[in-house]
Amino acid sequence: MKKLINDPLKVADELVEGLVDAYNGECRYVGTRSIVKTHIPENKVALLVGGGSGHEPIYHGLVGRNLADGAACGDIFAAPPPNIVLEATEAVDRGKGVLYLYGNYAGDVMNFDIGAELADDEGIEVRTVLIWDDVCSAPPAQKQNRRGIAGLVPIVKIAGAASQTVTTLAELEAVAKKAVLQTRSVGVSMAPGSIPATGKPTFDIDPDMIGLGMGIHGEPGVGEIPMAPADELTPRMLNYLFEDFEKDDEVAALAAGDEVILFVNSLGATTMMELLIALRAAKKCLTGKGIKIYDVMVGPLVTCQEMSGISFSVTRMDDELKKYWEMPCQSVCFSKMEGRYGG
Amino acid sequence: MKKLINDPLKVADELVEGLVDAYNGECRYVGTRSIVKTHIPENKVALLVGGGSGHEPIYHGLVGRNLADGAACGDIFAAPPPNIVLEATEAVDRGKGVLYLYGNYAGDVMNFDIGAELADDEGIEVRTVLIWDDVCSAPPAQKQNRRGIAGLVPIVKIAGAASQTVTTLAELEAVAKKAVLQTRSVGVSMAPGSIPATGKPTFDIDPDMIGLGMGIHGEPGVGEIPMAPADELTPRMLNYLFEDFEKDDEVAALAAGDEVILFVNSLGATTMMELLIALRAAKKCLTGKGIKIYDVMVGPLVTCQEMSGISFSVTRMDDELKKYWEMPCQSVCFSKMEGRYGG
Amino acid sequence: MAKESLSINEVREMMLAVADKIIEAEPILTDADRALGDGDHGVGMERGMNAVKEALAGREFPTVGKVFMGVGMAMMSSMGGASGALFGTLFRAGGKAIGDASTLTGKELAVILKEGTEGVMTRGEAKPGDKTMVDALFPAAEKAQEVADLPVSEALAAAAGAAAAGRDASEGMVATKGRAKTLGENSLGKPDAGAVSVAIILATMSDYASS
Amino acid sequence: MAKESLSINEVREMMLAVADKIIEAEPILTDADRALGDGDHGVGMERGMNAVKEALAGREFPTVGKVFMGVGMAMMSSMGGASGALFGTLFRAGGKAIGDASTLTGKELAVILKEGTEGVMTRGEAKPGDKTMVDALFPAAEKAQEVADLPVSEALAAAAGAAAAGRDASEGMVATKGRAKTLGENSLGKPDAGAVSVAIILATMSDYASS
Ligand SMILES: Nc1ncnc2c1ncn2[C@@H]1O[C@H](COP(=O)(O)OP(=O)(O)O)[C@@H](O)[C@H]1O
Ligand SMILES: Nc1ncnc2c1ncn2[C@@H]1O[C@H](COP(=O)(O)OP(=O)(O)O)[C@@H](O)[C@H]1O
Ligand SMILES: [Mg+2]
Ligand SMILES: [Mg+2]
Ligand SMILES: [Mg+2]
Ligand SMILES: [Mg+2]
Repeated sequence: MKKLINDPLKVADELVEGLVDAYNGECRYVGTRSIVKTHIPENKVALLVGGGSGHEPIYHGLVGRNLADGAACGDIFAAPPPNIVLEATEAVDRGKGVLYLYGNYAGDVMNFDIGAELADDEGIEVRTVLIWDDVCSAPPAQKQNRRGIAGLVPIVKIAGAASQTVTTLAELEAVAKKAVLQTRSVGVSMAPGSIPATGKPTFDIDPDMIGLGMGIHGEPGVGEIPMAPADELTPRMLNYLFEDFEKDDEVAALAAGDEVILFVNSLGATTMMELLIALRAAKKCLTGKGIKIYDVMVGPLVTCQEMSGISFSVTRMDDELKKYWEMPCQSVCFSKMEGRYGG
Repeated sequence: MKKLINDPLKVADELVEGLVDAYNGECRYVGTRSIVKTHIPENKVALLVGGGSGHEPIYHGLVGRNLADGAACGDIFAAPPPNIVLEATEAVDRGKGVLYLYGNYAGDVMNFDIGAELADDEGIEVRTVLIWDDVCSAPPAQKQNRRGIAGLVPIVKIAGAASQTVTTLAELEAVAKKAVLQTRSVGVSMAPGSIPATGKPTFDIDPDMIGLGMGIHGEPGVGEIPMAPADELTPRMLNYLFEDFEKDDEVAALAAGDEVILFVNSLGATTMMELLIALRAAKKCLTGKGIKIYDVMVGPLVTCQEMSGISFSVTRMDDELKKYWEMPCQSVCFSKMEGRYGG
Repeated sequence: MAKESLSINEVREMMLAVADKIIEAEPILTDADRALGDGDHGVGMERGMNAVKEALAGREFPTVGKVFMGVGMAMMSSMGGASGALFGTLFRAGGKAIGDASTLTGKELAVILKEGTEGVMTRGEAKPGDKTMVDALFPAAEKAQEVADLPVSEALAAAAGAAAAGRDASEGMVATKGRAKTLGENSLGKPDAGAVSVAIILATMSDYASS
Repeated sequence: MAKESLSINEVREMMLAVADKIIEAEPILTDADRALGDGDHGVGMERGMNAVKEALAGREFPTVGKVFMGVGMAMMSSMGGASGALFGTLFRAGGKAIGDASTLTGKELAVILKEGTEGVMTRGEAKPGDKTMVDALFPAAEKAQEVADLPVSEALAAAAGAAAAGRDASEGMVATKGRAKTLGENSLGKPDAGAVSVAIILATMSDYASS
């Protein structure tokens, strides 16, 4: 595995520096390892994201216009320590409080919670919304135990737009919670990524098998199955999403007439070609059920180094979520102008 | 190599179908294998891109708002045949002529030229601007022999914006030519991609060596060198760009005060982490010479399946090019709202 | 026993045999293009020859030229890439040049190869020595002129021999056209993929004609 | 010869020895976390222990508690991840609990492990049997209460023995916390990475105290 890096133990610091360079003046490096927007208006309710590095362009690439105000960046696959969370919190706070919005991993929860306690000591109000979209990591009744995977991107997009228009932290929290509740994801993995510092693959898998429901670090899902063609695997994967909406008492089943954002993500080495072929199969499957595709996202946005794998995320839209979805946004991770592609 | 596909011989057709699905109604599938915008205004000077598939999200992902009007899509790594070029040409033409803007490969030139001859038979005016940004593929005096690599993206972005405002094909041609003249790229490759139909790697390389100046299909560059750290390799690569601007009689040397778009591209498996680390090194190198980074692009936009490698592209801006750069654009490949990331 | 000429239907069958042979040779062509190009020549030729089979199978043609033009059209519109345009041009230009001939003799063969090769050279701007398919085509075309009066089976055998020699000679050339041109000296020692295809096509035509 | 107590400086030296030992064990910790987690535990602990070395080397501390709190702070602010928060809490809470003690005896050890383990369990919401570092910590803390009156070298040896047994017992547990929880039955047969770290830490402390 040839990696174009310098010191393997410094990749997280250097990549965040590079990210700030990519923002070319509109974000700055703050404290130990955070990235924060240069201009955050007074009185804005702040949105802070974050998590381990190594999943680029998330999480830190979600900082931007009508997106997150800042990101607390951990080392490779490691939650950011509390002091980093605190530094980022202080830098984004404009007196209206800060929403922490991040993926549900034990390490992140503990570190962000300690960070929130430290922020509280300084009089900064913090609320937390956890993202737990991976349906294969726990049954609907225990969804608060699930991992956060690719669904994070549409959720942060929506919350970022909302953070521009709401006037209180509670309102932002409510929008984020709604987006989380309506977002579900399912993934498969075909080959592992590696940790730059060790060069070791994050897991082992048979050359003919794929991990169904595997997490974005290679955490096991519902089991290994033989590699299958895209048109066979896609409906099988989507079925986990349909079943989950159906079995979860807190949300309605996905039904004809529903409108969804469909996000097809690559974990790294899986090519855009494959994403598009799978997208085609997913669209057939969804529209076959009368579900309308409101908008599409596709690309390697939530990655795990050179891990190979794909996930489907679905966010069910209502008028409020659509309003926030339609706001343009711009970041290294995801940009969107008003309207779509035509004109 | 596990690839999530169906029939390996049908990947090009299916990925273009998926691409049309990604455009969710704003592009349509035309003829044998083209993608064309659903709404192209009357009297618009048309911009057509295209080339072999397998490099997703380019070339076909560059169709969109203030970008290309259509793309003629070839099979994997194969130029589109003339009939496809003709079908796409007919579909984008609005009576003002069509600019063909694509990478300089023998196969593409021959097939697009035959397509242009067929279009001419039907009374459609076509002009062609070739992209030849890869400085390692021929000396400055023979730049028309060079390959087109990642520089294609900023060039098409600029031409796409111009195609919205110009009134004649000649004007569009002039803008595209200027963007080409000011754009230079240099790449390295660390590991090959593979052709889905054969499963075979496109080239072989020693585990400790990298191909300096290699093309996006693995065509040889200036030679193999030992793998090096990012901070060492980056200035070495950028030097090829500086030297090229200097040695080329048609353009001025890159000098302090010049403003450039810097584009750091991954050929596929090279992670965003690596791109950002290299970007950091590139920014240091450029600003060290007093060159101003006007804007930054970063990501896996010009790929060759799971090939590993990176390229730097530089486009020197002037007021005209800036005007087109600042126009927002939206496609599966590259989106940009007005302004940058702040606010 | 030397065959003086081939009928329209024999030409059609011969080209079907060529299609099968090229499809069979996909791995060889892939390897040749992997070494010097982007590795897709085998798949491209296979795709082209599948289109050729569809265009020729169970069809009737009014002239020999139309058979070759059908081959060219099928290749040109299915393959793409450098070789789609060039092999398409080769067979379209060659087929067109023999007008309404209803048999293939050594004379038609000479015209096809001459005009086809010229078409390829005009389109691709390659000359002999550039390490392209022209290095197999050009000597085959020259040889075909020399032996135009021989029975078609012998003419084909001679042309095929010249193409094979040309292919072998391409090993010693430095590429200046196509994707291999940036290899410089490193392109030495391997034959050009397109030249390998040309040699297989002519060898299969010759085999058909002499069996 | 049994050592009754350790001085502030000996505690500092002991924790420097721990740091070296954990850094040395990086591959073992990496492999343990690769099997059940995301494979970064070794690198994380190494990062934490490098920070510990920086925090302790050549410094003077007013109390034993401050040494442990320094260890905790260094780990918490350098490591991140679950283990950064938890090991940070372990040493911070443990160190804080012994007030201004100026030696480490079996009594202080018992307090440190009890309060530290409680802190870890509150923060991580894991109980014994969940297959986490708690499965090495909890029995070590219990054992330390029992042997609080013994010389510190013996108390540490006993606690280290309990931690090692706890680590071994974690092999037979099904994970319910941390990244390994989704493995279910598949988490059987391998020890928890954090428990491995705890066992190494206590073993190294014990080795230092009895040498
Ligand atoms: N300009 C040219 N003139 C003649 N032949 C060419 C030229 N460019 C390429 N070729 C031929 O095409 C072959 C490669 O074909 P193929 O791999 O199918 O197309 P591509 O180069 O587009 O991938 C080369 O081996 C060479 O024989
Ligand atoms: N909730 C928890 N309670 C106690 N220990 C935990 C908990 N979650 C994780 N751990 C411990 O942390 C270890 C993993 O640490 P590490 O790999 O450094 O962090 P991460 O899980 O964030 O990658 C596990 O082996 C386990 O011992
Ligand atoms: Mg981790
Ligand atoms: Mg090709
Ligand atoms: Mg080729
Ligand atoms: Mg871990």
